Amino acid sequence: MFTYLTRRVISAISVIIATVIASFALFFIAPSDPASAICGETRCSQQRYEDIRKSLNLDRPVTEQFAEYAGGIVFGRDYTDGGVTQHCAAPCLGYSFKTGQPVLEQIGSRLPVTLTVVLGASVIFFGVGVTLGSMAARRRGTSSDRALVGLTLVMSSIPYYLVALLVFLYLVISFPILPRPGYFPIADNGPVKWFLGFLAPWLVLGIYNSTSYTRYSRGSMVESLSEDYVRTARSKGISERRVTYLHGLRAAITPVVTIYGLDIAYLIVSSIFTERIFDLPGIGNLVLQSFNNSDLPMIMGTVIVGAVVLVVMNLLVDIVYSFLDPRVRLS
Amino acid sequence: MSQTSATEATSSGRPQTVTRARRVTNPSGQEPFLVVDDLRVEFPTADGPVQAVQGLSYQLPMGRTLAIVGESGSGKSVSSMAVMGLHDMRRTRMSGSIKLGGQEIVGMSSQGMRKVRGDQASMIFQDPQSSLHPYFKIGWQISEAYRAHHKVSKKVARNRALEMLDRVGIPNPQRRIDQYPYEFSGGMRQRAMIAMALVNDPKLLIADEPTTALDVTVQAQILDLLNDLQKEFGSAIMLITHDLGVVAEVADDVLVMYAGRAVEYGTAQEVLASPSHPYTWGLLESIPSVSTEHEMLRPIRGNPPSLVNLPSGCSFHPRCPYVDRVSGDQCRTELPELVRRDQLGTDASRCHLADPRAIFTAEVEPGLA
Amino acid sequence: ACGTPSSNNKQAGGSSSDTIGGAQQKATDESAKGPAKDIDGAKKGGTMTVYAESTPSTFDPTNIYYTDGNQIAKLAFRTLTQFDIRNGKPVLVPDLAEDLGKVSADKLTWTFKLKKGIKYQDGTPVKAEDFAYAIKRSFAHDVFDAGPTYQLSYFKDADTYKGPYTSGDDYKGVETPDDSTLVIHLKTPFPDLPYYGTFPMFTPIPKAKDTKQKYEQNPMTTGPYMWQSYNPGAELKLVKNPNWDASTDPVRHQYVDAWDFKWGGDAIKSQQQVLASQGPDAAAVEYDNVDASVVPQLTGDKKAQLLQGDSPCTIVEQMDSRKIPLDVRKAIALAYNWDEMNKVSGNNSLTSAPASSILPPAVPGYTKFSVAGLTGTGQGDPAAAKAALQKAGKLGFQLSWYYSNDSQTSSQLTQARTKFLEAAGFKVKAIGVPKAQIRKYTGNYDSPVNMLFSPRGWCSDWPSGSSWFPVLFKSQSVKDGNSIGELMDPALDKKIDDISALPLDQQAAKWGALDQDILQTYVPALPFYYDKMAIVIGNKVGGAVGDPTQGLPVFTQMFIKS
Amino acid sequence: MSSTPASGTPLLSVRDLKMHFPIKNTDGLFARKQVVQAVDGVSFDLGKGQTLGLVGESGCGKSTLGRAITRLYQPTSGQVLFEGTDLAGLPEKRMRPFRRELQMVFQDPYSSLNPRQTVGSIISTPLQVHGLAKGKEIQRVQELLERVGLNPEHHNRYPNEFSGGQRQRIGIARALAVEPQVIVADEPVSALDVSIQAQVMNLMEELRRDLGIAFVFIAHDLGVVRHFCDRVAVMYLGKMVEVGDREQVYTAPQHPYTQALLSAVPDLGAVRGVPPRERIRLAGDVPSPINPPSGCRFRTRCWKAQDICASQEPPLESKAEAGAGHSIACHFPEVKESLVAEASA
Amino acid sequence: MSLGVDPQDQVSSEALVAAVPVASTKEHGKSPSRIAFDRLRKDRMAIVCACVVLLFILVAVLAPLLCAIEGQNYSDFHTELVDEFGFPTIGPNADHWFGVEPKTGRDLFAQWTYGARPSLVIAFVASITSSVIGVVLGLTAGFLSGWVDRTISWVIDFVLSLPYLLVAIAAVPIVVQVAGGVNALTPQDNADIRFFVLIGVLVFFGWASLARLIRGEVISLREREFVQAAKVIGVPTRRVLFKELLPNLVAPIVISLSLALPAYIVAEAGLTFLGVGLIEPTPSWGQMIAKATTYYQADPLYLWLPVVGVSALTLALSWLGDSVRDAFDPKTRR
Ligand SMILES: Nc1ncnc2c1ncn2[C@@H]1O[C@H](COP(=O)(O)OP(=O)(O)OP(=O)(O)O)[C@@H](O)[C@H]1O
Ligand SMILES: Nc1ncnc2c1ncn2[C@@H]1O[C@H](COP(=O)(O)OP(=O)(O)OP(=O)(O)O)[C@@H](O)[C@H]1O
Ligand SMILES: [Mg+2]
Ligand SMILES: [Mg+2]
Ligand code: NI
Repeated sequence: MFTYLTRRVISAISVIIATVIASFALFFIAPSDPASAICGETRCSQQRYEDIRKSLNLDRPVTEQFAEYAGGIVFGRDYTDGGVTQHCAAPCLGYSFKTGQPVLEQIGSRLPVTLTVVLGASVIFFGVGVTLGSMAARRRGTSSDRALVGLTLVMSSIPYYLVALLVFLYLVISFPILPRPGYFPIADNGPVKWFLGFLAPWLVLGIYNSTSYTRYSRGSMVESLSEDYVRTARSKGISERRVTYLHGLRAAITPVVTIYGLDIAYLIVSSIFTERIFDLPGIGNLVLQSFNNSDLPMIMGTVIVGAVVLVVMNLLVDIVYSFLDPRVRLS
Repeated sequence: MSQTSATEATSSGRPQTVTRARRVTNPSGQEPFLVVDDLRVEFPTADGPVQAVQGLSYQLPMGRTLAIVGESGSGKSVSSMAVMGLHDMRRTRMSGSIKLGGQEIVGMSSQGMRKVRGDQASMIFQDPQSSLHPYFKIGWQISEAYRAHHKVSKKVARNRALEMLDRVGIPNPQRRIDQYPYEFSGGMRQRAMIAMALVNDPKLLIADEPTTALDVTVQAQILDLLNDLQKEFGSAIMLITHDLGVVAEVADDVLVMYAGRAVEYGTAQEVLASPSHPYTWGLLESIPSVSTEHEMLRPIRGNPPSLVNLPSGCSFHPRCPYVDRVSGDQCRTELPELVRRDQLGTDASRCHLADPRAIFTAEVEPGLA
Repeated sequence: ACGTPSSNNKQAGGSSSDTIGGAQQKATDESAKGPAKDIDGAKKGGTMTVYAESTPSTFDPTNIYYTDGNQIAKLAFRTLTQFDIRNGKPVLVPDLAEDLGKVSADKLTWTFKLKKGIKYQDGTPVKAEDFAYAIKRSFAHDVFDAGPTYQLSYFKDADTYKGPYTSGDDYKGVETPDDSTLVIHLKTPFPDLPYYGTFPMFTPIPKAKDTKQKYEQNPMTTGPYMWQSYNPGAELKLVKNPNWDASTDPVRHQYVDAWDFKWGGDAIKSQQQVLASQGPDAAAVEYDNVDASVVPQLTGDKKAQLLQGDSPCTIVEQMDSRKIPLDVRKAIALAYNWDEMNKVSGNNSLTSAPASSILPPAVPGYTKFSVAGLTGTGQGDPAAAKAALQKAGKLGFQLSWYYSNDSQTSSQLTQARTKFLEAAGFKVKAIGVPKAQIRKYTGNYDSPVNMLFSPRGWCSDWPSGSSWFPVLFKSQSVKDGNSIGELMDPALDKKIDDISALPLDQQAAKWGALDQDILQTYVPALPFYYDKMAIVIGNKVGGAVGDPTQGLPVFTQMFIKS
Repeated sequence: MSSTPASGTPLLSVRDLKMHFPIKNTDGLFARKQVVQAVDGVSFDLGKGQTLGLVGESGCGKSTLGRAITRLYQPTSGQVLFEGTDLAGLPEKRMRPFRRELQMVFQDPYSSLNPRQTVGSIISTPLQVHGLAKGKEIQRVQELLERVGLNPEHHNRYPNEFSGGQRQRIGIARALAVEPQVIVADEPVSALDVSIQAQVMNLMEELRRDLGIAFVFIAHDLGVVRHFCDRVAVMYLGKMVEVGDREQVYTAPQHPYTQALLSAVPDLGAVRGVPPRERIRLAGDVPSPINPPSGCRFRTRCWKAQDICASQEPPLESKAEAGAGHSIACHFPEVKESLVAEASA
Repeated sequence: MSLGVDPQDQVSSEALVAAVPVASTKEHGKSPSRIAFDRLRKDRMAIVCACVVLLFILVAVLAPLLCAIEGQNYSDFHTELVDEFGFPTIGPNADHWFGVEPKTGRDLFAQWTYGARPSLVIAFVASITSSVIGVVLGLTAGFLSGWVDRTISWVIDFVLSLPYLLVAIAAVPIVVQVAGGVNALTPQDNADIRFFVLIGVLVFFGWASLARLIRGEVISLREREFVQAAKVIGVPTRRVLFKELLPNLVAPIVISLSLALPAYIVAEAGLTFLGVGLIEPTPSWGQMIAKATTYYQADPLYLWLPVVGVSALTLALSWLGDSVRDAFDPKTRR
């Protein structure tokens, strides 16, 4: 178990390192000319351009630059522009071309929004999905089961962003049934406003994703209910409810939980649609903004952070899985 | 297999000695705890109804062991699960009667069924690996079974579980009780299953191929254990197996099933030593033995029939070498009744042959070990 | 100054009537004193939310040049002088200075008397040397590269002094003989210096508090509001500055308790929200120009939620006179289908008016005239254009330009231009570049295209032709990267210099005449439209008026109605 | 058929064969390389037309041995001599011709046939690979199908259209296609019902009789082995503990494990009036092959174990008193009369 | 008597074919794939979905023809048909079957039919390419094991732990810049580059999961006895891979292909909607949706055309995929 984890951690780290190298390499593959990107919008004197190149070490060999970059991630680094030196603390992913601020600082300031959206929605889709799914599994073959399965299939076949967009346009703007989405920090606005601001994205993201959870957990539950040990449980004379929701669900939930973990990670790195449609200042909007500004360090920074989120979550899921499944835990 | 075409032995009429008895009474003559009468189990499927069990009747008194044998798919498990009420009633059609200690099981409410299950009757299954819940500790699983029928504290239930683990011969139960099933070896898992089945002192224990997945040495251990426990508790045991050797060693009574029907029913002694159904003969002949050195075995030809599409008449007729000994097309057109062979014995069989015993003695027995 | 960064795709500005408002006069009121005059029905309290899609690039006072940053900065940074908007007209008044500056006889030394007792938000007193430091700081143009640059051409020693970080504090261009006097030395006369004094770069910055690029995170404020938090690109929150003294401030109010600026959201969505005025959106402003798709909703009660005003900007279609011969430029003018251009751009009478001159109506000196083909209206005449081109022997002349291929409007405009220019016998080569980098390409006059260089339009830095013609049409403008038409005609240079040398009150009319002269003689650009301001405000927003010097609402006078 | 041992060089001779699987131990920080000693020094000879039965408990290495012989596994050490050629170290290319001589029949009738190929193509694959019956493949396939008792017309059907017993016949036909001299049959009948099992047993019996094929017959059903094999080898934890002619092993087993194994087999004697034999009940389970007990591997479950058993590994040697060709790996071999009472009946 | 040639046994084995429940009783010699396709043919839902998909394919293929019949093309501006604020002054009519686009007045029917093209082309090209790569690498990794397997598995892990949307966004500007000096590109070139970048991104992220799936399947198949049997026979490795293993992977390949198609259509339109996918002048549904959101109240048809297009197509493809999975793997039947 312990070695297994060590090995997983090592492979996770190798993936992250590879991501860092790859994203660094892209700076050089792409003739994006960071110096001119930083150098103001219209008037950039040759002098200033050269200065920036120097401050970014673009005049030094690639290997040296990479060492600097990698060093920044491990130890932090300094960045000098126009005679001004700024420090970028330990996991330093460079500076935004646009704002000159450390990339990570900006990502950090946006992360809470994204996390709030995704985690809030995840509570909904997990709860709703598992409840509906296990209920459907118990009533397998009945018309209500079939209706539910059909409905989830239709729902999950329609692209998420269309659902979100239509809900926003019609239920928030045209017929304001849902409160207007937005990010209102609790500290300034109180919990009610904060909550209402997230309500629409939570509901949309939550309910949309709950369809696939209904299907996962239904499938998983159907499988586990047909297992021999459920028959054993039934043969003990315990109540059907206990058979289903303790013995059946206990086994069925394990794979669902692992998918859940991975999905949360996936939703965090792909919350762009939600944020774009509901106008929330999260990571996704930051990336989109950076894309529109050609702010390469920001984009790459988010790619790296996204990869870290995915890798770490993968790892976490493995660990959690080993707690959920004693067979893995002790082997 | 070799057989003479001794058609002259087949007479048109039946010997007078045969008593017709649609319902076969308990071969041992004791007061039965379990009485199954004309049980039918049918599963509607896309290809048509699967007639898994048809017209099955048998009785099982306390303290005795009934073995049910038959080929794969002959309905052994289905019939035993019916006794436990474990079929999904939405997808099963069941008729007939199962009386457990006088209580009718067929059509019983699921509430009532729950009270019976695990208390009056309990069951162990073929694959101890998949029959134990992998996510719960052994002790928890056993005490859950106890608490389902006894209003006791967790502590008491746990002590009971410990006691049972000890009883079934699991070494160091104090430690084992908090382990997960996969930390057990196959034999120990099956012991744990038995402990769980016996935790409420059930009057009936159904063991569905409890040793098929185990090695011979471990199988011997488990069979011994069952034997000992039965002696101790005096419970009735229903043992499902396809190993006739096991039957011979542990069973008092035997029910041979073929394609969902009982084809022969009697005491183990009778059924195995002087069977009167060609299918039973075939089974015995299929078992390799040492004395017929490098001779051909005499297997039953062909394969078991599909339960959706049963052959007409006697289900066994397409595979039966003695069809021609019965006059006319009787075997192909008419389903024989399960009848008692003679008044002295208890053996009953479902065959049109006039004097199967004679055929057995003359033609089959010499070939057996 | 240039418009907001978004002004390439979103249009700005506009007046309430169909006729273009008359030119504003250069008005000054040296005697203006605080406190500012109360506004009828004004209420105190509440938080005002302000939305915009494009993000002000900086809030460092030295670096602010775009109109959006400039306008918002007025809430927090007081400067030497300031505009007071009276009946929609800007009047230059002293702000932190006691007067509008006294110029020496040789016109090379300006002396500003400073008000006493002014404090920063932390209660520390403002000193004259803080003004001097701020001016010195503006010479560090490598650090604050976006800021205005007039000081670089007019102030003394501008070519040698590189700001306090590299050249130290020793700069002869500013002096502070005592704590309430600021003296500025020039190398050439700069009569508009008091107007320049309205820019945020003239707000005091104590040297000890200067954190260079980080200064915008925590600047020293003197206005009615101070920083609560600033998240570049996303949000700026302002709260009341307790050390602001209303009695010293002739232009600002402190009606609202707090400001919450939010950038980056979709403009149309924000406009919809503000228009709907649900909850907090009732006290909200969206300062991007109203999108055409929102216009149908502006009926009934909602009509009042449209705030219109003038804007000091003209948008043009540039042509490089060095690469495109005059007769070809004239043929191009004939070919332009302005109706299509307007529709594809999303222009409408609320946000724009067809332009026929360089100077917009909001700038003194504006003269109404019309040069054939340069009226910004009509469907163009490809046949005539083709004939003209043929006559010039330039059939198949290649026209090329950069456009933002990730902007729908820019791409569609290119498609439209391509169509009618090709119909007129031109060859067209349009080069798509990312939106974010378009200015880099269009700003490079040496690039291999011959049309549509930047600036795409121009906004007054102060209401005078002197912030237009000397900047845009002199030969040196090409070097500065601020040219329209890339004209390099010494004769024109001389004309411009001559007008600049005239006394201020005589200049206006001359600029107007020059405007017509340039368009007629050189055709350096095709006037497209005059920008107008037309924005939506929440239904509880009070005191909303347009600021014609910026084409934006005046934030300092807004309040929230109950 | 009589069970005369072949004279001269045996057809197949296995010498001290070892098959160790490296496994990663997952306890502790650093993965220690450990090995599963699945087969640990096994030797035997197999003559032409002879059958050797391999019996033993689950996990004792029977399948591994079979697979090492057919070179599905590359043996760790030891020799597999086929007519004197050592196959153990042969590269796959040079192994090819011997593949014709050495075939295998598998246990699971469901997974041993490719569900995506017709029976015809399954059986003709070996023909194509070895370039046999060129141009007449279909005839040959039909011949083979007929040989194993299937309808030759069915060559274009897919395996899912056949029952377990029929599938096993197809598997046998495939093995027969190359006319091998030795077939390693790994539990060929244990997945089948008794009646079907007997059909397949008969088929194999016939093949042996008619074609003179030698078998290494792996099974855990002692009855089946007893019926089919001339010689029987009993394995325990990767080692052979006893090997001898059928009669020797079944009627006069000398290794305690063999005795225990035989006595554990339930039989019909009870109902036939045979006096019950003495039963030996082994306690516990087979130890792990990763860390087998020192000395005699059976000692942990052996009632006769003494100190020497822990320290010294008993060699597999023929005991004079036991009879020719009967070898036992035990420090204290003995015949238990009470055990064999029934067998002679 | 010998059983092998027992004529009676012949009879019984004949009889038995009918008796084995798994065997189809009517026709013989059907491969499992055939059986699956037969099953699919009987699935009414699948047929309806296939028809819908076919309809869209026809629309895309015949777009020029359809537009010629209508008498319009997708690129001509009709600014005379929009009012001062850009709103169309006409609805659907004989000249413009679906009306015209706000602002530019381009013909919506033409935009819509041509808009189906990129979705379908990108989805098909990307899913087929990624499947080929995934299958080849998965097969190789699974069968060869050792360092080849470790390397490929690592790459799979790597690709799968990259945030797909973010990388897609990062890749577009980078590749556009790599693809050519900006000055050399016409608007059409630019649009085309985006097109291929999109395919590239989808392929880059698409192959990995299939490769992982195939690898897992191969590893489990590798241990199957029929592969062992092939080895014992002496079948060369390549033949084992392609004749024994590959046919057994038909089900996972077909299933993953049928799931990839709708996913890629969704991805294409989504990225385009965000502004990081296709650009003008390529007509595409994603762009239409992005543009139409501002006009949804005044001109709902403009929004609903592409919304219905994308939804109906993905819905039909997903359901078809579901039916395919059921057909190949009846155990998971709903
Ligand atoms: N739920 C069900 N639905 C449909 N058919 C079923 C169901 N359960 C059992 N069957 C069928 O009923 C028949 C009898 O099954 P059963 O499990 O009783 O056989 P068995 O005698 O126990 O065989 P085995 O020795 O293989 O365990 C089989 O053909 C089986 O396919
Ligand atoms: N590829 C392998 N890697 C690691 N260990 C293996 C491998 N194959 C077999 N083993 C181990 O080797 C031992 C012998 O296995 P083998 O399959 O030969 O046993 P067997 O006698 O055939 O058992 P069974 O009767 O269950 O088929 C077992 O402990 C098994 O776990
Ligand atoms: Mg069963
Ligand atoms: Mg094996
Ligand atoms: Ni024999």
